[in-house]
Amino acid sequence: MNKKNLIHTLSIGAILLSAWFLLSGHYNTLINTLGVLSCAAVVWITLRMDIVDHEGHPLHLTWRALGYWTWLTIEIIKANIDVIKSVLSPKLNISPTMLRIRASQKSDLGQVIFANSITLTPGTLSVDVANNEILVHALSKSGADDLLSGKMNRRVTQMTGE
Amino acid sequence: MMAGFYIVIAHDNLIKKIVGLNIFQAAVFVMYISFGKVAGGTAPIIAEGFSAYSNPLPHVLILTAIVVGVATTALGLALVVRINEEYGTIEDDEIQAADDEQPQ
Amino acid sequence: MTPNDAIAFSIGLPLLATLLILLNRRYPNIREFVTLVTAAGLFLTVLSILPYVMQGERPSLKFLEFIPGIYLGFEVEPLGMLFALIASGLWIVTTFYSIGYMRGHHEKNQSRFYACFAIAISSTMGICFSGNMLTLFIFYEMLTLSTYPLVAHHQTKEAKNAGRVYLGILISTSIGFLLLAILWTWHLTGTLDFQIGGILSGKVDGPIAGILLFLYMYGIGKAALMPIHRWLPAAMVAPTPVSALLHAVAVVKAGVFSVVKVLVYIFGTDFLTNIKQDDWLMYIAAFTLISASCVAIKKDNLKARLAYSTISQLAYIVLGAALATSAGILGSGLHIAMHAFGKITLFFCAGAILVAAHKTEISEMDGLGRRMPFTFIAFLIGSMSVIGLPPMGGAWSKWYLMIGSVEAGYIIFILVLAVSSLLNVAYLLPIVGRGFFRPLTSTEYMDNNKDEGVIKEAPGFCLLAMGITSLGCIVLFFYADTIVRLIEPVVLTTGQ
Amino acid sequence: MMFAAATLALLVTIFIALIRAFLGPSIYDRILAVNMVGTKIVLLIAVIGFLMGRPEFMDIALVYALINFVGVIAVLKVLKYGDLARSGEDERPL
Amino acid sequence: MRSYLVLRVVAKLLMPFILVFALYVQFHGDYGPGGGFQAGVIFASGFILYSLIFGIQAAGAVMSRGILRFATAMGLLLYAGVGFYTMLLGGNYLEYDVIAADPTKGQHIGILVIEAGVGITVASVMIAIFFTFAGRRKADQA
Amino acid sequence: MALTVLAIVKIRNLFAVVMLGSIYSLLAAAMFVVLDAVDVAFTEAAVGAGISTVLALGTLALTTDREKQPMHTKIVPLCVVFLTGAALIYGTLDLAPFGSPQAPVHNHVAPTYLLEAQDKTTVPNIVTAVLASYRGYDTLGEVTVVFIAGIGVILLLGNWRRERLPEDDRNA
Amino acid sequence: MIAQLPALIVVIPLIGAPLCMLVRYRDWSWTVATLCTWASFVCAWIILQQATSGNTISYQMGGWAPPLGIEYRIDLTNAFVLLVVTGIGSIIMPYARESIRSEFGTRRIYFFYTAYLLCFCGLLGVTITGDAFNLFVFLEINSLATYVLIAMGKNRRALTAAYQYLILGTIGATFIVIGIGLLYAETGTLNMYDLSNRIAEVGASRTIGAAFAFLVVGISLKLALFPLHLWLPNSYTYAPSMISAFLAATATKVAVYVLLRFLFTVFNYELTFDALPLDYILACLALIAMFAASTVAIFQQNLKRMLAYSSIAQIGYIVLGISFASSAGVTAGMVHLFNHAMIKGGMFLALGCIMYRVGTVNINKLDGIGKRMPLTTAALILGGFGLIGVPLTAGFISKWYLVTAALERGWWPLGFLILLSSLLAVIYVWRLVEAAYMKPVPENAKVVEEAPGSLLFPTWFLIGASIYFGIETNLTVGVAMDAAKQLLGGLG
Amino acid sequence: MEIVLQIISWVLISIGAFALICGAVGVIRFPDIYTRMHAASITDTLGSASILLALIFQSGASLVSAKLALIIIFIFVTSPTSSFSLVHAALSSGVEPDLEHDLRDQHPKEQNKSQTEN
Ligand code: NA
Ligand code: NA
Repeated sequence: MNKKNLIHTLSIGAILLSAWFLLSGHYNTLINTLGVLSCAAVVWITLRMDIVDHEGHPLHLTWRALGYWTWLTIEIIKANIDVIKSVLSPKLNISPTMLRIRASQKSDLGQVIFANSITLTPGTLSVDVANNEILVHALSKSGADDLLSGKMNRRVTQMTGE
Repeated sequence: MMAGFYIVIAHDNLIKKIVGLNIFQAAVFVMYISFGKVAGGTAPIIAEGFSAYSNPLPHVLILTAIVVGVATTALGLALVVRINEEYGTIEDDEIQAADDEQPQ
Repeated sequence: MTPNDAIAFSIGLPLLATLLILLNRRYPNIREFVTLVTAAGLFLTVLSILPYVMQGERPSLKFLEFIPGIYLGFEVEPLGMLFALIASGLWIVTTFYSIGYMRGHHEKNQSRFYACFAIAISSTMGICFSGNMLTLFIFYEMLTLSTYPLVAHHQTKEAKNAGRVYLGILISTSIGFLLLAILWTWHLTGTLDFQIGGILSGKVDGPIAGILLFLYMYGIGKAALMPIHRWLPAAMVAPTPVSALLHAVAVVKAGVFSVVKVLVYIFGTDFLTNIKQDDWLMYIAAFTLISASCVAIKKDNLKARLAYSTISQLAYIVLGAALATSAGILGSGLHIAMHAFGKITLFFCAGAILVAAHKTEISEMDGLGRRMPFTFIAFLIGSMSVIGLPPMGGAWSKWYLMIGSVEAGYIIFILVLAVSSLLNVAYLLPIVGRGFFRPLTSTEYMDNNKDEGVIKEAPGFCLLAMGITSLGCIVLFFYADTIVRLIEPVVLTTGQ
Repeated sequence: MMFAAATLALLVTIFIALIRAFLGPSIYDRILAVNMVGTKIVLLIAVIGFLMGRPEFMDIALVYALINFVGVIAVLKVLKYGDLARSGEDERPL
Repeated sequence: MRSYLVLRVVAKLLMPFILVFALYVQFHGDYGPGGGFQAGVIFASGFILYSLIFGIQAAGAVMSRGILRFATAMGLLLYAGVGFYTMLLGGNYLEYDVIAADPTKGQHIGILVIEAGVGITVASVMIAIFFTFAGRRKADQA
Repeated sequence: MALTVLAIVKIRNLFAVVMLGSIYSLLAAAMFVVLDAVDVAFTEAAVGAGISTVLALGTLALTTDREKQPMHTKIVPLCVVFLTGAALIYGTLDLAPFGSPQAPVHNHVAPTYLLEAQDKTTVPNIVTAVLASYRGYDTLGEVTVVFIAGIGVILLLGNWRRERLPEDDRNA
Repeated sequence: MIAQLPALIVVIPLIGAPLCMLVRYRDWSWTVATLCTWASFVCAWIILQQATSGNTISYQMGGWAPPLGIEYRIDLTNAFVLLVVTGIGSIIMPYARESIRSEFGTRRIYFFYTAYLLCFCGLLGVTITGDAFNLFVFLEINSLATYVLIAMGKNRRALTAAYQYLILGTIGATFIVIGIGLLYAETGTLNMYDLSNRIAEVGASRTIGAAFAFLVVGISLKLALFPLHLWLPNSYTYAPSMISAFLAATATKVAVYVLLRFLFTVFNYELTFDALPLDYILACLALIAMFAASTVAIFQQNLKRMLAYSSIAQIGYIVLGISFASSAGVTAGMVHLFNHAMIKGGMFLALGCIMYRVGTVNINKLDGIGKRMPLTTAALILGGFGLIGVPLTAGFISKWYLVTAALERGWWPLGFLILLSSLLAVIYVWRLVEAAYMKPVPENAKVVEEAPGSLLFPTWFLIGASIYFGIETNLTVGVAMDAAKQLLGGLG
Repeated sequence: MEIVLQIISWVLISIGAFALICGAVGVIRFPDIYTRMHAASITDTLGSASILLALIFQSGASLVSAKLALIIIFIFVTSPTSSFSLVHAALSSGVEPDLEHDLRDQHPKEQNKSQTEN
């Protein structure tokens, strides 16, 4: 096991353990022991599953993610209001658009975060991810234009540090 | 609930029968649990500040019954798969027709 | 050998023979030797019990209490003694006859034949000696089952259909009616043992007794009361020795024997007379008696005619027992013996004609008497006994039956008996007449010209058998009082 | 009161989604509706916990969310590949 | 790489938490809803998710059929064995009181062990059933 | 819930049927929560909506997803169903009103459980206590049932083809 | 040790099942299965001895006193049924080895024995338990194992048979659950003896009535009582030989036991038979079953199917006995339960022998089988005699008591009908006799040897037993009478 | 403090309820699967989040809040994933969107150009 993997393993163990304590609410010796054992077992299984890596466990993003999330939350609220407006407008004020946009992130992880962020924002919806491009369905032309402006793309790239 | 029972005995599709069976059983489970409900009671997990609890016994019974149900479902579905492999259909009447063609 | 052992021995011996026969199925001589020795041994065994019974003892044997209170139980009483003597004695004769017949006729599956025959005899012994109704029932069924393969022996479609009719009627009546009657009796009385004076007496009121009587009488299908007589003509597809011993003696006599036993020991003659529920039985018997004779006249097939004759003769016995008077019962008992000898002789003759001349139809038998004089003389003797002409044994039994009718106050049955005797004459004697007084048919002349086709007497074994039985018919006329003495205790203690 | 209002809203939402599930027209519309019902039931469970005064059983809601997710993925997989066994890597070309 | 990409990343992210959650449910059945059966099912669901996304070949490598069958039998044996053990200790079948000197403690241990047996069997059976269904070829492809 | 079931009766796309079945299950589970049966809800969700659905999907993948002929109402089954329903309603008429603490159910065995189970087993979740200890034997049976299901499915669908006997021909 | 027997009898096969799966190698798994069944049999034997002394044995699972915990409660009735089930199971095991080996690939065998043990264990659990819900759990253990075992038959119809049984069986089980639920709602308890006391207190309420109806229908489904018998013929016909024999001999018998238990112990029988015309309903259904099923049996070409229909008819006899609601009737039912188990078990085993050698049990292809496999055929025919009720076979004893019970009840035409229906048995058995003995062996028939000893011995053991118990009736009738008295004496 | 919390909770619940119902209405009103998906995501994002947040405010700093937070995170991770898979599957199986502007054939760079030209 190389060093990077070791770090991932240790940190995932730690995170799982904290998740355990967050869930548990019963802190006696027995349960705590079982908790430690459980986490160890799960770590062992996840190692066997070969999912302990930077994708499965994006340790490096921890801090920058906070900023991104804050921004995204605001975006989502705004988008929500837009879509609710069109839902409630008597004539269904929509103009569905389909477009491709470029994902400048190099890693799969970054592209996935980008795609999911698009989906999470009402009004836009990623349909396909391929060749550094994301196929997007937008509820309105304006939503599409927002995406095309590439602001979100840049934010994600910035966060993933690529 | 009786609609589930209806699906089981009236439908020809083998999968649908099993879904129907599950629905029928789920309804029975709800009936049991409703026997156990005490007005003003709460879940039978002892905690401070509560004195009235619902009857835990039906819950125990139904837990068992649910498990038995899923075991039955799994077996039933496995049978459906095998039947489809042998007969090429999962419709009861077509299977019967196929059986009638062949002598015993 | 104590008489008690003798009972077990007389039932076990034929079963042992069955085993030996099956083991020696590849060696016909040994097989048939076994049969002969067994038959002789059986007769001697049965005979060894006779002195005790004559002295008034009742040897008995009980084992296997398979239902609480019900054993597989045996008790030798006079009627059973008589029947056992007849059946075992005639088995020896029939064995001789069978050897000749089966070999002469090139039958297949002879081992099965001899084996089943032995089982049938064993069952008959069981019926004779049974001490309670359930034991009787068990052997009764065993007899039915063991004779089925004999009836269906030829395995042709006809034989199998006949076998089905045979089994169908006998089994369904015995299970549907007889067993129910037995169970009912058990339920009412808590016993099934044969007791003089009857066990139902006082335990049951008239109508129920009537129903029970009906169930018993139609349950005992072997007695061939109309309308459940159909099995008997059907059974005639069997090889002739079977028809002779089983369907003229063992099976049918087992039927009427059972009827007599039921009437005497289950109901009791007094009880029967008191409840007055058995008139219908007498009339049915009388009707059977007449109408079977009428049918017999119309039958051209010799064995079929003899079969209907048997039906008619069985009705005599039932009638006698149903009269429930001492003379009636005596007549019944006697007739069991007399008819046995007479009818077996007739069947032997029919078989001999079949083996020697390949004839089954009466109309084809013209002039055969001159080719087979011995056979036809034996036929004449047998016929006379069946008709009831002296100096044949049959005369005595009919005499007693008539007396019984008078005792019971049913004069009409004397008339019935007389008419029936006339009918007997009408269907039996013409056969003898044809044999002796008509010319041979043209085809026989054709055959005559060839050396091999000449009709001769039947094989020696057959002739021997016929000789013995026809002699028996005559001897019985002179020794009838011995039989009467044997069975008298039955009626004396009934207190008529 | 506030929980009751939330419950009511959730029930209405579930009801409307169910209508979509019946209307279809395509299987994907149905899955959409069913998925939506699923996530709403997660909320419903959470809210009911509060409504009943025993909010400590949020585990149930978590399980719902998890199961709902697995279920939808399974449906889509079967729909797309007609098979549960295949690895996602060997996709057929469109 | 299409939908797989998104799913793969998300699955990798979630998987450990699902499994830990399953074990949490297993060991907290005493205090809240949950227990061996539910834990087993959740654990199996995690595995099913893994198989759905990475294929059952990969899942089979993590948890081979042999292991599954062994675990299936062992779970039941564990449960039934506890009963046997209490019998040997002089109690009735499944009378946990006798396991420890203090009956209450005995009960606690007994419940813990049998819940573990339930969890093991349920999880392995559910996974095995899923593998069996998923591993079968459609009739016309066979 | 009733709506879901009716839809299941009518819809012929089996995918939809299976998914509606899962929804039905989730709704039932929500109902269990309302009725205080949290453990049951937990299980129903995991099983009804989870495992059952996945297995049904597996079956669909191996068979077909269409029900062939449209359903026409069948009289005899309908009568049977009606009778059963009527019997059930008839049977529940006499019972104590819903939720009544005076009902016999709540006054015989159950109070004992609620009073003593925690003291005797240290387990505050009475459902777990009863399940694992008082009625632990039932639970052993339940695990056995699961075990059989596993064995059965493996026996039926496992990859046994290589070890069939040569003369083993099902359609013979 | 003796005190632990009630638990051991069920737990031994239950533990044996996963062990079977772990040892894997087929002969070992067979050995494990055999040892477990035999051990259970020994337990059952000792338990019966204890029960005959008149004591009711109570065993508290987990040490919890009855209404709280699950209780095993054994009186003569279930001790008797336990003996039947374990006895049949034990006798069948030597047969299984060769028979199963011929019907399966070698690798699956250990799974097969695992399922068999669980099927066995389920039956025992149902029989021994004194807890209504525990009964359901073990019923399902048995049912699920049975579905699996039936589906293992070679013919593809085994699959549809298993499926059909699964659906109907589950409906039956669900009905039973509903019944138990209603009872629970009305009384607050699940313990059968506690239930019976509390039901007596409550009296005949609507809930009790409905619960009763659901239970009876549910049990009747498992019992294959006409008209709920649809699952049975195919299941018995297409299951592997040994399984057909085992099921025919035990499964429906246990269902009968359950019916007895609910009718006479849980619902005290005044309630059962006074409040509802159940005796008439059951008697009618039983009669229809006897006649209809026997008639159908006559027309079957497949002998296993013929025996299956015959089983439905025979169940009719048993239920008829129960419907008399008298000591004599219940005795008759229980005696027949025992006797039919041996007769049918032996006959199915004999058919298994024929299947093993000839590869078919179609009557048209078995001409002259009596000459080719004399011992097997003789066993089959003797068994058939038992079905008819020929004297000196066990079948006769059952019918004797049955008719006596009918007469005692004053229903003498019924006695006639019972006997009449055995005539139908004569017909279907006689077809067998004709084919076996009265038809020549076809010339192109392949040479067939007598079945191997390992198959013949268990077959003859059962048939021999059916003859033995036709003659020596102290055990069967004696125990059945005492058990009937206990049941009707109103334990609760 | 209590009152503030109550008010915040009320507000959040109202927003959530409103979002839920709007989303549901959208799911009914919108013409095709893709557009409906947008409406559905209202309920998953704004609807779920506000209600769960309200619950968090109600239960204060406790384990329940932690679990609620976990649920929120879980929904935010899985919801877009399943939505994505769903529309992806729909598109792959040939369910065409009902579009006003179809810019799929335009390469992103050209789009960008056309954007700037606009
Ligand atoms: Na979106
Ligand atoms: Na629990």
